Amino acid sequence: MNIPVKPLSSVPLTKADFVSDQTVRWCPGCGDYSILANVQKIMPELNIPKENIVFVSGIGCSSRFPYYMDTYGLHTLHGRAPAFATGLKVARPDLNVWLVTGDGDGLSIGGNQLLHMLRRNLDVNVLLFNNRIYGLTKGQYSPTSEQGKVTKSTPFGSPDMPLNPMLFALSAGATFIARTFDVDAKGMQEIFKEAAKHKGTSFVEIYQNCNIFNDGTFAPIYERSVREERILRLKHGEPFIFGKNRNKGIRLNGLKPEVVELGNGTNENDLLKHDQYSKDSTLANLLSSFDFPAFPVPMGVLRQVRNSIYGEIIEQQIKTQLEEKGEGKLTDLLRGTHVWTN
Amino acid sequence: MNIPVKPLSSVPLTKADFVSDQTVRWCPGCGDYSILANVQKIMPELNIPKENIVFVSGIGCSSRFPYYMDTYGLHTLHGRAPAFATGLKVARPDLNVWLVTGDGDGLSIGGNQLLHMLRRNLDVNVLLFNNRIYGLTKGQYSPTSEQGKVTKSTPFGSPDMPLNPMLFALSAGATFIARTFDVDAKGMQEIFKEAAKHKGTSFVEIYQNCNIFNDGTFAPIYERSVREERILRLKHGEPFIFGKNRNKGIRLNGLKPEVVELGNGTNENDLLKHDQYSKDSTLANLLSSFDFPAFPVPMGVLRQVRNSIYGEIIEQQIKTQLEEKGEGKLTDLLRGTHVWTN
Amino acid sequence: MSSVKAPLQKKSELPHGTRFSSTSVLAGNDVISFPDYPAEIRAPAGTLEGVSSFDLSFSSSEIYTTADYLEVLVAMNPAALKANIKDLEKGGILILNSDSFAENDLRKAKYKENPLETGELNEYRVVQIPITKLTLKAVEETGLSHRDGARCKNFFALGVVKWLFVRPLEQTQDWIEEKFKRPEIAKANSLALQAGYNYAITVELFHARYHVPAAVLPSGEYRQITGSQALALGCVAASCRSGLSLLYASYPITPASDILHELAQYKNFGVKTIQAEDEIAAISSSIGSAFGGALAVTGTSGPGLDLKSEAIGYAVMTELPVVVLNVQRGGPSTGLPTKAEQTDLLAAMYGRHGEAPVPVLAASTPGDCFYMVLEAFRLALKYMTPVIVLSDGGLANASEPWKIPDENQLPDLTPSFHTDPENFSPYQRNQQTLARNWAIPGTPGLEHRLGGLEKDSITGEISYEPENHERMVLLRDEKIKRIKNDLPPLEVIGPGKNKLLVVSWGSVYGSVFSAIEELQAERYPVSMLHLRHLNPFQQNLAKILNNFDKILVPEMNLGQLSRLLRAEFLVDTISFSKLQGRPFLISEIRSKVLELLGSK
Amino acid sequence: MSSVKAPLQKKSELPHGTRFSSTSVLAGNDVISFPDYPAEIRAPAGTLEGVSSFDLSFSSSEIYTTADYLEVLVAMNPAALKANIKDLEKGGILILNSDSFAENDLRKAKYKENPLETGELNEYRVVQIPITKLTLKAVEETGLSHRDGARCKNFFALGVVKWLFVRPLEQTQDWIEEKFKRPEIAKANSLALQAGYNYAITVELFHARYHVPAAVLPSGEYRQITGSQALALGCVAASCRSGLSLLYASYPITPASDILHELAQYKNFGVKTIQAEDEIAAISSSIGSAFGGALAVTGTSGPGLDLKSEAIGYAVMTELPVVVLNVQRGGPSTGLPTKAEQTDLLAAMYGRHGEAPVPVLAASTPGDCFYMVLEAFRLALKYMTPVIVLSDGGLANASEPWKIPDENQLPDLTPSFHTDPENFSPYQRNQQTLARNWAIPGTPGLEHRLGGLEKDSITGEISYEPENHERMVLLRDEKIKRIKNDLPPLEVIGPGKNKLLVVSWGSVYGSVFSAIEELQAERYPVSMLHLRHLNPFQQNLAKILNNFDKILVPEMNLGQLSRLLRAEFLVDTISFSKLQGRPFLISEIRSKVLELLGSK
Ligand SMILES: Cc1ncc(C[n+]2csc(CCOP(=O)(O)OP(=O)(O)O)c2C)c(N)n1
Ligand SMILES: Cc1ncc(C[n+]2csc(CCOP(=O)(O)OP(=O)(O)O)c2C)c(N)n1
Ligand code: SF4
Ligand code: SF4
Ligand SMILES: [Mg+2]
Ligand SMILES: [Mg+2]
Repeated sequence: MNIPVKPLSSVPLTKADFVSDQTVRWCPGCGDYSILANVQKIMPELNIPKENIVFVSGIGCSSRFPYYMDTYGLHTLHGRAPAFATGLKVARPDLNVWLVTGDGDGLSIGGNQLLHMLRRNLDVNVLLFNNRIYGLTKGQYSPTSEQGKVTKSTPFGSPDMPLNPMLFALSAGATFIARTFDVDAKGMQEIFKEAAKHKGTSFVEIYQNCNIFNDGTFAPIYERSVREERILRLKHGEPFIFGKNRNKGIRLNGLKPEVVELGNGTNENDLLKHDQYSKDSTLANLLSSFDFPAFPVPMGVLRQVRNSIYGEIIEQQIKTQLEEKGEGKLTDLLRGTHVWTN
Repeated sequence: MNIPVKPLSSVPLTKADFVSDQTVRWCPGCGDYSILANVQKIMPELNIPKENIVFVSGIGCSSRFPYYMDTYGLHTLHGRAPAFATGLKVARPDLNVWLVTGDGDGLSIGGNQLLHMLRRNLDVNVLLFNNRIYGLTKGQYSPTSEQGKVTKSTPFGSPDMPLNPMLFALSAGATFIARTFDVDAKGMQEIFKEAAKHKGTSFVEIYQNCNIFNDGTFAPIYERSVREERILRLKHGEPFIFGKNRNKGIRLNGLKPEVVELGNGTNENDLLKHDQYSKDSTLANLLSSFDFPAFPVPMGVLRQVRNSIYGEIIEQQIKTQLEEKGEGKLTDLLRGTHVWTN
Repeated sequence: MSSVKAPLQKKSELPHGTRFSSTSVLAGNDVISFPDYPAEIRAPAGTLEGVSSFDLSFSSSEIYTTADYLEVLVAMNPAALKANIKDLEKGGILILNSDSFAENDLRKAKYKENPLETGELNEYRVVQIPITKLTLKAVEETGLSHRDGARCKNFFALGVVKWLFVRPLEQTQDWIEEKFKRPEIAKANSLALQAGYNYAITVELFHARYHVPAAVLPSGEYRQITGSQALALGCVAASCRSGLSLLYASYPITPASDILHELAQYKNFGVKTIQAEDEIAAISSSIGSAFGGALAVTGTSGPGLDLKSEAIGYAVMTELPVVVLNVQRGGPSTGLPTKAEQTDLLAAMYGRHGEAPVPVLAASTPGDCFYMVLEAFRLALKYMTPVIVLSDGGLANASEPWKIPDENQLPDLTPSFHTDPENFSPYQRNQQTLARNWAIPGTPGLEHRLGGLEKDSITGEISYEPENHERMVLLRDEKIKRIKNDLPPLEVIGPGKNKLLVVSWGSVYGSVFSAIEELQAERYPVSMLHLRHLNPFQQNLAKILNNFDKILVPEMNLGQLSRLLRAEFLVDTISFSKLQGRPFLISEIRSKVLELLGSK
Repeated sequence: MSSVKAPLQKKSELPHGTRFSSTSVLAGNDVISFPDYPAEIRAPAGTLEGVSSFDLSFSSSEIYTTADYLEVLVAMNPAALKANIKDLEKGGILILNSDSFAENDLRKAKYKENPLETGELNEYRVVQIPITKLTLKAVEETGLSHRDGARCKNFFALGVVKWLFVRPLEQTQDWIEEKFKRPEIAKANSLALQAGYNYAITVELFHARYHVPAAVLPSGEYRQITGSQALALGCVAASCRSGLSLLYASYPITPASDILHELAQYKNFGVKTIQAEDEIAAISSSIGSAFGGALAVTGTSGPGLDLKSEAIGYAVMTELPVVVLNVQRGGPSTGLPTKAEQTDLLAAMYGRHGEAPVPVLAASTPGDCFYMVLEAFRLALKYMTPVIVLSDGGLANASEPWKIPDENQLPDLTPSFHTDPENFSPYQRNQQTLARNWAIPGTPGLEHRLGGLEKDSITGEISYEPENHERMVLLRDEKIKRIKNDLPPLEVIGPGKNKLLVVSWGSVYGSVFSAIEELQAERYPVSMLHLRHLNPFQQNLAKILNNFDKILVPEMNLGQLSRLLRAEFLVDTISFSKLQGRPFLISEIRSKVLELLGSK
């Protein structure tokens, strides 16, 4: 293939290089703005020429994201971004591919595509904007909405249990799962950079406020006044401690995690420690199931492991076959094994 | 609705009552036969008039199942049986609905439908025939095939990691998950009966041998000579012991499970115990991740909990609304709130 | 003709009314606007006396007067609402600033109860937007005070309205820059304007609204109804008239979501709604419920119709009654989600592999949606077949005065479930309709299995037999064709033999009818024929077409009905296309007709 | 004419050959069978000398001789294979008992290497079945000894063959009961027969095979090729000729899966294959790869085409080159997965919401599949559009002698990626083809975003502007129409002006051509026209149609091409349908033609 290649630009890129000329059309106050800003912010640090970056998305407010990035972009079909990204990345392993999706796009109609992309461990970075609602279609409940939620489509409360995106990803064998939230610029930037570095699918859930149809859905968790009591910031190797005064921790009682006050005979050594790189998924499972109000909500990288990568295996098979058989000759292929003359 | 209702037949039904007049067309030796026989076997014990039973399936060898049951049946579209079942069960809560699917039907094309049915906890019984291959289409790899599997569509080995059906179900919030295998008549019968009794989605994975395209895939696990060393039979409240001589057990080391020999200072009390009804899903998660050869493969009910049920909530909302507003009157509805005369 | 009224609180806020007028002028429309100030100029904002407003009417054809009723009302607070709601036509769009409906706002406007909760606004298309909040957010970067920032909210509203009437922002932006001396105020107003416009785009608000010509209405009781409401009511009515409980399964999509929203409220009619995980699941659930004996219906728009195509074929094969509502929007692909189009006709006809014929109906006005749904259920139940009903984003959101039907005059749709086990086969057919037996689970002795594989024409068991397959393909085809015999003859509007016939379907009805009425009054030799049944066509269609020299088919597509008529009747139809997401203008139809008549 | 050869090991096993003949007779076919015993009757089973066989030819028309080559060979072991393979025509079906290819079986038959692994059987359609194992399983319940049980395996094979040629089992079962005195043996044979038959059904083996008339072949080098192979080779050839690496994404479905199986082997051509999780994902991945600059193709059959419809519309909107191979099978719904039909033409044309025109091509013979794929890629790349290629289950599995093309004579498909950032817009178009610019990621300065929303006709940015939408709908339509200018004129077979024209498309070609050849030789006033381009039609089609009194369109559907011709050209085509999952017989075409000529 004749892909024009340019050497890595000598002039370092800046955030402004990643701002496209399109008017950003989200509602004022939408959490999407800050996610966009922080993605644009970290882009230059990846040191990748912007022509080698592609943002792929589905349909939803969140999925308008690619238009606002001055990179290549593909705004695809509702729910199908993972499949588009799969074709793109398999065809073009040289590209740096990001995937933006919503709780409806990625977990309702697109559940199957996301599941299988995760299972394949395609080397892309997924940003799932979770606002627990359908924004673009004006406020129906989504797979992450709380049970009993009153929305346009469920005037008497939604009847189904929410999906947990972290558990979902984990069960598909995801090799990188992380969570962050739209008002935590620093947290987002760190995680986005970690995600970008990870080889294989990096799956990042971002709590995002939709101030029009689901305003404040995460406020009880991340509002400034309560935040430190209700979120658990993950750091590899460190014990699970939280609280403004770092006075609470999480301990294991048999297989059951429990929140404990520190002091009074309980100290750091009694607590569970974060092991981001554990091959075993039990800890990540535990962490994923922590939810408000029983537990603080984990923010950061829940799990990161190395596993084989879909596209790489395909490349490897081609390499092996080329070595074994030599480059295919069309004429030979057309002739096949048995030729006669008429 | 005018549903003709017949009182529960006074003559008890027998297995033969559930055998339809259709020629069974699976390959001789296919594991599907014994699953069919055992389903037919336990049916009379459910004490449900057979006209109130419906088998719904997708497409695949396994999905031919309904034709062989002398009940109502719906052989639907590839992957979509859960959605068909959802409509049926919501419309007709009085029916006893079974769903038969395969590893391709349920986990490849139908992954999204299955996921959301599980999340809703629809009150149906799912039998997933896992033969780790596409049978009907003659031998391509499936989402449960081992990585590297050589099949018609992957002559150089399949590139993706297999899905674990138990983990998949669990992450969707499944309230009943169990595993059994096609040559264990007794085990199957027990589980099928348990599944039938459970309120909410009962999800049963059945290891099934496809002797044509994937012969012996489970033999290393359940072949008679090795079986007791390689499977772990689950019983609520009992410690995890296995082995022909019941000399091996599973113990927890921190969060890491490990296989230990009993005796030599290790005894039953050191072992993990099965808690089928644990609200907490950590144990079920651990069990789900046990796989050959590192661990014995759990057979039996991994988890069973009670949760709200999709159809029941809908019925309840209708009841509440009827109580609040009285039965709707069409004339009033047609008139709306503002009427004028011309 | 469209008209907008945006009540203002302060005189200083007038400009945006004027602005809108002038952009309309720039867009080539005649505009009349009647600013209308409160007597007391400085009444406290939010009180009834403090309400000012401006009227704005515009139309692409000549305007003789401002509209009697408003089609759009923007009410910034309860007081504005109270003062102006009487002028809003039933079914009109009511844009409310939801930030100003707190208790003390209501008190100031002397509302005892919150009008948003009493149901008194049910007959309008209420669009609640937290305008203040959004405006403040939008202007945040300018560093304006809260008070100054909030002042920009009328420009936010104007932005929404601009989008609604497809008006560009540029001129207003220029005007703002000129007008406001303080650059941060200019900036803020401009940001607010843009934010309102963006908001409307982002959350898929609706574009152009449709005005159905108010013919002389027969006497009787009337209400206002939108197409979405009519579709929903039609479903409930069919449930009542069939004795079957309704199951509506759908996945949200503009402009079909409102049907789900409506039906979800009618729980006390036993209506069950399922918000499915996707469109495939939605129709699959519907078919599953039909197998169980429910009144099954699913609704969607273009992209969703594509996704449902495999399952529609399955319903054809299993011969189960299920109604598919398709509210057409601008295509192809994601296209123009908020605009109307008639481009899904051929997809409805042929959008499935294999020979899979399905009856196709189309509604012509908002109120007609009600009757088309009833007709769809009648056919589905009587012929045991899926039926597709086409509406469009225009009809869905438009409203018209609707003569309230007498419940008892509606067709009796009671189905007869098969219950007799004697010689039962699920594929035995009614000799007249060719409908197969419908036996539902729960019926003793009738246990049977259905599926998508070909079936023996007698036993219904799987059959791979070649001749049987051919027999079944022909049977399924014939069954749908026979529906012809069950339809009333078409009636030509105007002389049955004439120089020109204009054939219309769907929402094109409105403008075509108006144009033809005018032209006939002026004694032009033109007649009109409107089709609500698109498959099969009514029996006398062939004969009618033969009686005209020319046949004009105006469609909001590239000639899809035209193509069907040509193939079926070998008539040289003249296709007349408009694909701008908005209906034909009466004048467009008129000139085309005159052109064809003149060129004779 | 079809012929079967099932080599036998023992004289006692002859009966099933005879049986097959007689069921064929009962089915109304003329049958000749030539039992052919080995010289040495008791040669050890499995050795070359121990092979006996019977030949069986049958045909639904008159038979003048047994076929020179076998179309089906059942080889129970390597010896049988070795002795008979020479008689199997290239591309014929070779059914092997895979249980008997162990090392010592091979040794007995004097095979040095396992023929299943050397590639020497590549040119046959090899169907490996563990016949012994399956037979033993099937007869298990009779309690027969292993030895006696294994003897029933020929009946298993007969069961498979019966299904392959759509023959009923009853007579053979009756015969078995009469013939075998020991009831458990009778039972076992009957069980084995049924099991073989079931096996063929269950694993979606193929039904009737297609015989392409062997015209006088021009001189040159030939090989045997099936439709599936030709589709796969066409893809690889297009990759070589375009310099783009091929990405084939597909979800398995009968009868399209073989394309995936073929292509998965060509890794050393840089071919990448993705077995997707479903059809939606498959086409989405293809389009994604096209955005990346790969040669994108996806393949499926009817139900999968339905599922791909939304994404095809997306490719129309984004104007990305992607080829969709649709191997038609019996529909509607799951239908008859192993049978051939031409019922997806209208779905290919119209099976998407919105105005979403797509070029549609159809292959006429197995070898033609190769050229149609190349043509599809040519159009896709040149016009930046998705293209649908129709094949069917018959072509996929049929094989014919194929003149090996000279690689260098194949069209040069090298695309020109846009690389110049000066004034770049992704929706700038080539003024002649109307193709838009193709700029792929990795190209500096051309960063841009594509999507399914309507786009500004110049900048390619999202546009909700009404007039722009209309402009774009017309542009997309015109682009596909212009392909006409790029196609060679159609050539009539026979006089260009005549009483009757038979118009064919797809696999109907074979029988129509044979019939017309015969009829023309007998000097009947009939001509033939075969269409490989179904959208757009070739330019001179209108003119050709006008030159005939009558136009007959034989199709394996209810008249889909016929409908297109009527709508486009207003000609009163006569549709001739056959929907039995098997091709027209020459005699059927012949009599229809004679009927039409006679009735003049
Ligand atoms: C096939 C199809 N079905 C439905 C829709 C309508 N639709 C667009 S976005 C959306 C949901 C968006 O929710 P989410 O993914 O959570 O994104 P958000 O707007 O909340 O960011 C829906 C249902 C569509 N565009 N296409
Ligand atoms: C839409 C659609 N795509 C593909 C197919 C082809 N197909 C039928 S069954 C099947 C896979 C079956 O595998 P599995 O579910 O594991 O069932 P098994 O045959 O192994 O029991 C496939 C791909 C189909 N029938 N429909
Ligand atoms: S609707 Fe919600 S998610 Fe969408 S742009 Fe507005 S605030 Fe953001
Ligand atoms: S192909 Fe495999 S799964 Fe299917 S019937 Fe045969 S043995 Fe069973
Ligand atoms: Mg959302
Ligand atoms: Mg399987």
